[in-house]
Amino acid sequence: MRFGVIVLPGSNCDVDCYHVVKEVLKEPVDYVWHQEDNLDRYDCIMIPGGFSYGDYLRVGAIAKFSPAVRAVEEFAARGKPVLGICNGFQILLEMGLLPGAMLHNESLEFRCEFVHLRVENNQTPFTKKYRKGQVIRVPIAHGEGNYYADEDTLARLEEGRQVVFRYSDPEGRLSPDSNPNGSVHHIAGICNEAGNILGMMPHPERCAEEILGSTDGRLVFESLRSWWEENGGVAGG
Amino acid sequence: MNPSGRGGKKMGVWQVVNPRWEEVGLTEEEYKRIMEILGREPNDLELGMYGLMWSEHCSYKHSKLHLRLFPTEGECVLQGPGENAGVVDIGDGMAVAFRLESHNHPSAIEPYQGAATGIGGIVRDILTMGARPIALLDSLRFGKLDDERTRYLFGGVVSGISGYGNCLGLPTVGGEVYFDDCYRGNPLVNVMCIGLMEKGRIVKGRASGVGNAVMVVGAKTGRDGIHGASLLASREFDEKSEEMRPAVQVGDPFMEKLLVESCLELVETDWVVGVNDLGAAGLTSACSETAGRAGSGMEVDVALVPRREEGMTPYEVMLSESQERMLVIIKKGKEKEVEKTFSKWGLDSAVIGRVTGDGMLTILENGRQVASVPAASLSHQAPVYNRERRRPAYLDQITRLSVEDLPVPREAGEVLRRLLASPNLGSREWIWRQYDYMVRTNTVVYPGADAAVLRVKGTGKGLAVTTDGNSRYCYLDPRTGGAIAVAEAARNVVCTGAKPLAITNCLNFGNPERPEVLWQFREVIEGMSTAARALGTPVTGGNVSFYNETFGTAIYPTPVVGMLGLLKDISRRVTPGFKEVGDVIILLGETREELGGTEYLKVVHGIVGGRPPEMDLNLEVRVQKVCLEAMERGWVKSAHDVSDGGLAVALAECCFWAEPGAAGCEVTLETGIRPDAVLFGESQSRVILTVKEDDLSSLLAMARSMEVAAGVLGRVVDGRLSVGLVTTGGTGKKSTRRVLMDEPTQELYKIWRNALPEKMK
Amino acid sequence: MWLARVYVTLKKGILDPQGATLERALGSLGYKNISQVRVGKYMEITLEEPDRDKAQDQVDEMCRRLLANPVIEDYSFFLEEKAGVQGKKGWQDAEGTADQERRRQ
Amino acid sequence: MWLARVYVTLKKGILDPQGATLERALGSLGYKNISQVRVGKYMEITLEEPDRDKAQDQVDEMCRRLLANPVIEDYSFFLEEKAGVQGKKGWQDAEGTADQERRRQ
Ligand SMILES: Nc1ncnc2c1ncn2[C@@H]1O[C@H](COP(=O)(O)OP(=O)(O)O)[C@@H](O)[C@H]1O
Ligand SMILES: [Mg+2]
Repeated sequence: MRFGVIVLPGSNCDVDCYHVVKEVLKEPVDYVWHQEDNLDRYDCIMIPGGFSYGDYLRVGAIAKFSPAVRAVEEFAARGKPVLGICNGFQILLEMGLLPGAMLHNESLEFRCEFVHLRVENNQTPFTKKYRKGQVIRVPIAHGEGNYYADEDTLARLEEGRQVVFRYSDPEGRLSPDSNPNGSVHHIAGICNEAGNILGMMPHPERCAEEILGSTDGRLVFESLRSWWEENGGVAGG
Repeated sequence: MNPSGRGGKKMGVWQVVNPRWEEVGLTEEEYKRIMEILGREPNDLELGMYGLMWSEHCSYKHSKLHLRLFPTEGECVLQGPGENAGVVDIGDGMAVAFRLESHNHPSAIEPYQGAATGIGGIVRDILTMGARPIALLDSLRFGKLDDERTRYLFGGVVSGISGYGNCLGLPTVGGEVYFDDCYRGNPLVNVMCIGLMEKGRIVKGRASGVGNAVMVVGAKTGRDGIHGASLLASREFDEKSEEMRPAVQVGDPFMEKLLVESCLELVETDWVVGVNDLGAAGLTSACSETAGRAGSGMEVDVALVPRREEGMTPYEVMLSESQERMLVIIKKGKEKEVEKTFSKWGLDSAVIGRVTGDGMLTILENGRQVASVPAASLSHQAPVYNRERRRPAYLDQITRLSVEDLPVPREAGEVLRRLLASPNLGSREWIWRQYDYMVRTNTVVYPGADAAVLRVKGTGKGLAVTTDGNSRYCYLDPRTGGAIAVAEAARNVVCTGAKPLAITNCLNFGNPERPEVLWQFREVIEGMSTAARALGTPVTGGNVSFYNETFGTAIYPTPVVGMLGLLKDISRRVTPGFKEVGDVIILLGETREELGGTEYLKVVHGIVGGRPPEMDLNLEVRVQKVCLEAMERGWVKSAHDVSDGGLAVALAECCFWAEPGAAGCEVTLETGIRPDAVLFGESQSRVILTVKEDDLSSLLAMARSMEVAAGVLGRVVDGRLSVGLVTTGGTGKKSTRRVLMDEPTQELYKIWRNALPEKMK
Repeated sequence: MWLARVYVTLKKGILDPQGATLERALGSLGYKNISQVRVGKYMEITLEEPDRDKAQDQVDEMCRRLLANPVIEDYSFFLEEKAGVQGKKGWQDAEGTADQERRRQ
Repeated sequence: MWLARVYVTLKKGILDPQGATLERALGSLGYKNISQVRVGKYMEITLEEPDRDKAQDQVDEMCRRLLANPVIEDYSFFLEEKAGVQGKKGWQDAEGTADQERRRQ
């Protein structure tokens, strides 16, 4: 299963995504330069975290025009999995591949810390190895992860089971205290209707090895591989 | 500027003479020296260049002589002081570049941008060595948080570091912060960067090879900070500082990120002869330093420098301190390739001149010569002073402290709560949770421990890094304070299981033209040097920041030590937190009746005075040795050094580490000294360890064999911090156990954790 | 030559944490008579385009494509005529008069 | 009741990384006729103060104390009269007329 990690000017978790695929999952992986517009050779595309174009103007706003990111649209349309983490999630929102937008964290501060997530949907290529309702410990690191969508959109997301992860406490309960940024409906990650595009603010690639204090994120990558092995690479089958 | 040096404004019959040298901050003597060097009067541009390069900030003219005391050699040192950063060997063909630098004055004027551009600067220092920057640390000092402006400065500095460092994708993994009135008008912002590289790939800041190309890469040049960093940092704060405000610059972390990536791509090639960052004194500094180091010359045409603003004069181009730029010396014929590398990243690059063999730094504008001076005379032949030093009179008064007159507080638990709530001892999480301390997935021990630990991917090794420096100790006894700074940094590194390798430092002091300040400076260096020798940790570089004064009052002498340690086997790393109920708690080292200079004395008794704790370097070395040995044998389950706040605070911190408030301890202290000194005294060379019952006797035996006092304090328990005292009399008779405190750790934890957020609400 | 002044604000009804924080900060400085503080973005863009309508349309398009995010933000802009003299920078020097305003919500 | 519209921009000559990046981005989207892009802040503040001059002075003071950082930023503002009706929010509803403008550099 070949992964492509998009490198935008200002990406900085590109190395972490690359590392996790190569050294932990032990699958082939390439960096994909932002000027590249052909993603045919990949089975999964990751848009990593960081500050693409400095996040100047608005998070993810400028990145959405780069050739590689544009090619993601067509890549995803073929049912192949796309994982946007942190800044990658913000870019997917700006592109309109996922609904909603990000606001400043309620605290107005950048927050880097471990949070708990409740797995809401384990029927996606990214979560099939988790249990539904499982609580996992994953770090966040963002200043603008306060997810917003209007009521209609939220209703559609909930109905379509597109909310994949929610911020919760260690027991899986939702409370203002366990919501690190003010996101509506405690949303930490959502997918598209087809289920092959996932955007999430927390960083699974930062907790896929024992030495980093948690391995709870590893199953995201293992889910992808097992999904790929079963489906021969295309979703919706 | 008035070219003749005479004349000036006419005021009645009197002529006000405004000598040329004063306008660039030089003395008449120095001006004469320039005349000697040139054999003529310098023109305005030349004089401006000398003014900057001979400023304290660039020339170290008041500190150079004293800095020579530092031990700089050691087995692991690949690059000592003199380049942009020190480099040490960590084996496996790898090396680490690291350095600490101040950005105090800009941060006092514009905290966000001041701190942000400070990060930018230190990162470029590491980058120039050809190393990939991998982590940052920040060492901060502010006035008391009750003051609104201080809160603004503190908040601004932290978000500036966060804004710039996070955007760069560099984890900020550690640092320190102290609050004291002496920093009210003059906060300190010291930042450290460490970088990783292949051992054989060190790049130096040298312009050698006649005909090689001199290129500027990165951001365009604007009128930023003309006379900024250098002049601002070479004078005290007064009304005039306000006028110098435009000297503050806005950082562009996105540009810096591109600069980092493109420069690292460049140093992979063999086109590079030398690299230097463009920091204080901009092109003037970079050109003269690279040529000076190589003993070569350089010819540069300012018209070729890419600009952001129109109509800039040669003076402005040469003195601009625009951020996010680098000077690279490239082999002749490779210019086009270099341009390609940078344009791939969307960056400007331009050949602005050539290396020459005549030793002169010659500046042209469109081919016409506008300045020409010996390159080395700017950089390496700046004046060096040995000014008068005098022991300050305040020391006689302040070090007198009769402990007998101080009442011993009845409620020790209450005292502990007060200490934990003090901004100097409370949790620093409010700061570091604003930093992305995990990006690059190397951070294996997160902020909050004695030192941060980073893994070196592909080697099984780890790097431990910390910054330390207690300025109150230095104020009371600079020599001892300097030694403690080094010893504590080493001890912090040891507590993670790493062997201390080498140090960098930043020396923040008042006006060196005052004999008292220079005396403190010298004493601190003596103390640091002795400790660095004893501990085998050479100094590989650093930075001096003088003139940290507001309206004539200097800050406490504030050395900050940045220490790098190496874990041969990262799986053996140790953290401060208690691990398991039943584990035995051991204290290495001796607890003396030492209350001078403590946080306790200040918070509870309102006194800054007495002598700082004694520093016995031989004992320190032995304690560290015992620690490391025991860790290597796998006996140690947790380790934490006893520092500010004393034993009680250290024990509390051990309880807070893992699952907050879950752990506790039951401890019994046996001693003949005052209870407050036992609990809150800050005797040096002490470490709290926990071991399994089974390993206890081996550990005690080993400590005994190395002549290190090791006492069993008690056990790890659930949820309560309980301390009892057994008084031992002169005759060896023991009293019954008296409970000094018994507190739920959960409650203590809340107090400790809220210390900063409470103030910053 | 036109100087476009573009304002981007959060849509009505969307919580504006920056505005709320600023309001609190002003309150704690003693300004008790203020309310409804909102924080947005302000941009200045100089445009070389002889035709006013075309300039108008271009700015509108840039807003929709990049400058504002329609999910959360509204935008509006003014066009001001700007003397075509090089070296005059930004609106501080603009001598034009306010043109018709555009808004999108 | 006044609606103050406050603009804060970086001082001339000071690097504006956001503006520069935006300018490049617009360029690569094909807008080749634009230049001198600057990005700043825009704030709306509602003020309860019968006297216009006093309102003016208050906003000016707030700008100096908090809204702008005089070290690197300039500010300017307009005052608009605002119907004292509660519930009307922000400038979108403001029916006042632009008042005299203030600038500080
Ligand atoms: N300004 C800061 N930035 C990041 N981390 C910090 C900062 N200040 C303190 N820390 C972290 O908090 C912990 C405690 O700091 P400190 O009390 O100074 O430690 P010590 O007394 O062991 O030197 C350390 O891990 C340190 O790295
Ligand atoms: Mg410590």
